[in-house]
Amino acid sequence: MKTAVVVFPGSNCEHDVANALEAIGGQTDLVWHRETDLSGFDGVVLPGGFAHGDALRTGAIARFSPIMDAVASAARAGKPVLGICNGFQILCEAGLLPGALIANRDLAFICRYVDVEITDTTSILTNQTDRGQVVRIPLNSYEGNWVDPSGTGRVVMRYVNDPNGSSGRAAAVANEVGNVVGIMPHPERATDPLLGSDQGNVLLQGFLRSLISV
Amino acid sequence: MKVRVELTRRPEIADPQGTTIKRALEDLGFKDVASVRVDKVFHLEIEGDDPQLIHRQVTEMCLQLLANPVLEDFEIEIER
Amino acid sequence: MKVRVELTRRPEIADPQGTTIKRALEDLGFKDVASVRVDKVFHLEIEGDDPQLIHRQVTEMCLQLLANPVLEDFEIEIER
Amino acid sequence: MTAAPPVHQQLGMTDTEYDSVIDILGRDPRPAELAMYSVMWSEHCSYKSSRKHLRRFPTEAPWVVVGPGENAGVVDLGDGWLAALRIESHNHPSFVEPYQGAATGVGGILRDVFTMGARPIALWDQIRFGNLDNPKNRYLLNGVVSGIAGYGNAVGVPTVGGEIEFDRGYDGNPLVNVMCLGIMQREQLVLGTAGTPGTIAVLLGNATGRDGIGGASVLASASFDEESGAKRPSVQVGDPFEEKKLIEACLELYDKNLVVGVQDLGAAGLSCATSEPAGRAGVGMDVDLDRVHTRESGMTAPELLMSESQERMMAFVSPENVTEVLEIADHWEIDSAVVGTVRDGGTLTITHSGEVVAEIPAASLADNAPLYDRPSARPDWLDDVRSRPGPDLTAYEPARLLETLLDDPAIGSSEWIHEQYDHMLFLNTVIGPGSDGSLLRIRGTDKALAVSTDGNGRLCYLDPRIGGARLVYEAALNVAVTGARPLAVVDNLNFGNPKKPEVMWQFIESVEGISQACEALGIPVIGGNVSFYNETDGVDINPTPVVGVLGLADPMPMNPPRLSRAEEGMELCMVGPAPSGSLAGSAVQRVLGKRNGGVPTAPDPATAVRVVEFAVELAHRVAVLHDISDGGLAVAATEIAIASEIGVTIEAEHPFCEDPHRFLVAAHPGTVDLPDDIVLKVGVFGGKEISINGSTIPLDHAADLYKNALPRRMD
Ligand SMILES: Nc1ncnc2c1ncn2[C@@H]1O[C@H](COP(=O)(O)OP(=O)(O)O)[C@@H](O)[C@H]1O
Ligand SMILES: [Mg+2]
Repeated sequence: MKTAVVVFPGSNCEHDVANALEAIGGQTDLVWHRETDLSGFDGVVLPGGFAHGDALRTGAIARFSPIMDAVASAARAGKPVLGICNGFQILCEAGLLPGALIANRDLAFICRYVDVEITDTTSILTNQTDRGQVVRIPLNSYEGNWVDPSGTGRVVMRYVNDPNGSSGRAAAVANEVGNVVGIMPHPERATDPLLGSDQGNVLLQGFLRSLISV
Repeated sequence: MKVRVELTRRPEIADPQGTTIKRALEDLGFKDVASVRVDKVFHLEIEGDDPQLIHRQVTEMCLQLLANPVLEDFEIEIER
Repeated sequence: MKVRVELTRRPEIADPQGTTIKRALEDLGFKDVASVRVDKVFHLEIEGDDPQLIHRQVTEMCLQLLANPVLEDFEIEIER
Repeated sequence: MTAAPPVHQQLGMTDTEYDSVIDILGRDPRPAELAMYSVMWSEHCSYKSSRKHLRRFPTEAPWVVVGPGENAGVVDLGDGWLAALRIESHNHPSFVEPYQGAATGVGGILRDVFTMGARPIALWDQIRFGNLDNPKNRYLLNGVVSGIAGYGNAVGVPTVGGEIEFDRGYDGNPLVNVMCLGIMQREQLVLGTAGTPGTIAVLLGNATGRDGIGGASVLASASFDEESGAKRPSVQVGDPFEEKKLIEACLELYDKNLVVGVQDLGAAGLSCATSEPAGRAGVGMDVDLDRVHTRESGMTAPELLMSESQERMMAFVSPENVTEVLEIADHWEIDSAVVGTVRDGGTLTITHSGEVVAEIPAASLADNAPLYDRPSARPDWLDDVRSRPGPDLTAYEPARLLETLLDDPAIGSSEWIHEQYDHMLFLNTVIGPGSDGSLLRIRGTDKALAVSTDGNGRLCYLDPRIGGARLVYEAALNVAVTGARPLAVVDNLNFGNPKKPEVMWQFIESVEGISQACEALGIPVIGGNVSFYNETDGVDINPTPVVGVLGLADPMPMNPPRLSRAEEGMELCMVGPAPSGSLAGSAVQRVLGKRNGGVPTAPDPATAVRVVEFAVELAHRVAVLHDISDGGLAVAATEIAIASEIGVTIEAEHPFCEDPHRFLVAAHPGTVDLPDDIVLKVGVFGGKEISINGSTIPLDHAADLYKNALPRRMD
């Protein structure tokens, strides 16, 4: 069971995610965005960061990276595809998730712990949690404000207190099937009590679990 | 040729920047400001001299990359 | 009244965003793009109907808040 | 209609300096040559007014690998690990354009660190403004913080701490200093040398434009006045995305051992990046400016040589490795160009459109730089200032004073600032912003690095020597309370106009104070930066030296002390000398609207060293340690109470006194033995109130004031 962590120019959370997944028994490879084949992997993570410097719109340019066709077919094949922060933004730009992410309501970058409530346990991220369960994980974004005029997005996690104006207080969104999930806060940053919280592990465990079930 | 592309944010999409700037203007004493919207403009220089062709090209650029249909509409203006 | 204010970045000031977008357009096969610059436009709605007065007000807004004289010049257009 | 001054004067060069250029060359300089000398001999690049005095700093210790003079200082952490540290000021650019000024400051300090071979792992910001009731200062604070966030977050290096201060003196001249820490394996260390003849110079990164032309000599080395607007066109724009790619590309070059040396392009751009490495290696170089990739057309040789376009690096590569280096640049999607070849003999020969535009002794730009011993004199106003009586606090209720202090934007929580910074990336931040020093673990080892950066303009105004020394002790103690032993110091000396004897005196005294404290603690100065001409319309800022202290915890405490770990029933003890009651330069004096005055308490080196060592040792076995600084014991204890969400009852003399090298310990009675000659019991935790000598304030009210001190002024 192996997970591809895709690295775009400007990504910066790739090692943090990989380390966090490995620490709970996952196997990961970093895959450069110019690659075109993900067939050897059981799941994909698009990590946080500032792909292409967020020029134009977050994720707008990354979405055209050669690797993205492979990400799309992995998603179609029902493999788990997880976008964290910038990864979430890329998935929206790529049309693999509905909606888009715009600037935070208060136009300021937000880096702090937030309480997030599980609203749907059938996604690749939330399958190890209970409905209503609250986890404390760090938010770290400027464009974390999710808008979804289509109204088709499935909110699987929502902020207890709205930090950024995200519609429906959405913190994590899934496609209908639930195998593609974008989450704005960083589960990988809450994986060690020494750093403040390990409540992100239950989410990453959910992701690893879902690798097997497909 | 010089081409100007303006993206206009869809009315149903929130505009945090516009809202913030409106508030800031009010704080500065500009009380008559009813609304502020902030949009993006691209100035492109493109080789070639066939306006139709260039218009088609730029439309493509907008559909593919420059504009996000969820958020904004685009308007192309060939300047010369 | 509707007023549009367009900010244009001074030519000598670097525009990393424009450069990155140009690169991206080239990668997408749009090879004829010679240059890309990203600018900002504000659409303001302002109470009142005296164009001169409004023009003066908006100029003030630009000097005080909207424009950054260090990086950009501004152009005001009263739409109606 | 007066004739324009001669070019060398327009470039900020004195007639004597111009003459020595003629002596060196034996002829009149060509335009490009004059441009190079003018930037390299600017105050900013040549340290001509400060060099003589910086020699006073102690710079040696067995663990120093690279001392002052290189791009960053480097120390040995054991087991093959090295740490690189550097601090840099971007005061003037940040006044002209706060966002870009601060952003490019971050970009520059990062390059200083990864030029050494290290991966940058953390940033700190040291920022000072006039009071926030002035909208201009709110605009500057906003711009600077957004600029640091905008660049630091995007480049992917966490900003894990800093310091902020407000004083009318910074109204026309804010201070923006940024510090960067990097780590590396010993083999990765690279120096700024051009290597041996035949070595190829490869320019990596951004295209060169007219950014910051003359920036080095004009922006950073001339005072501000009404016309500073005229200097605006040379504002530089940062590109964190380019820098991120540059970092990854350079680190790969180091991993694969493909470079002989590296030099970043900062102030003085290509002039510096060619002449300095050549000078250091005692070689010459042929440089072809036509090879330089440019952003704008028609740039002249002087412009190309003076441009301060950001995110550029010069790599020196043996011929056989050039292809691979260019491939790696390609992989990371950055531009690269072979621009020069290292030659025998010391001559730097620069050609442009086939013509020789400069032919000069490479070393002369650095080695023959002017050296000034400017006159210094103790300010005649100092005695009056020092004889001002301190505030009489008997007239005030302690709790009311505490409220005023907690509501002060410099003392209240820095959340509004540091929550705009990614301070968690890389998952090393064990203790981040909001307490004392920051503590960063080094993965795959038991080690952790602690850093604190401190300054205090008001104290240094009253006594630059005592002030300078106290900064070092405070930063050392901030590091010690996390369990780390102080290892090394970097300094950033922000002062006024060095042509004024009082300013020179303040400078020399500060250097003396910093040096004495470093000697007492046995820690060397491994690098620094000097920023002069911080004056507006003839008014100088308070002398504001800033220090950063790096400490090593080996091993890191299993469960390091935290402000949030105080519990019901814990005793609060103060470690250090009993407070004298002096309020000279204190926060209380300031928030009461009293003029800065009095004689600050001098540190006691022997006690300071003992206190620091004791803190390091305690950090491995107690729940809470907190150093006492602005607002004294009262504020320090309240910060613990707020973080731990529990009340505290304080019974102590002089709760607002800020005497040096003192800290607080919270522990359950009888669980730790504390030597009673330097320990005083001052309180106990419990309840939901903060009570100082019988005067009380509800905890949640205190927390509210503390958390909103900045937001209520900024939002
Ligand atoms: N400008 C800033 N940016 C980031 N963190 C800051 C800033 N100012 C203060 N802090 C953080 O707030 C805490 C207290 O700062 P300071 O009052 O300088 O502490 P001390 O008085 O112990 O030196 C420190 O952890 C520091 O890192
Ligand atoms: Mg402290």
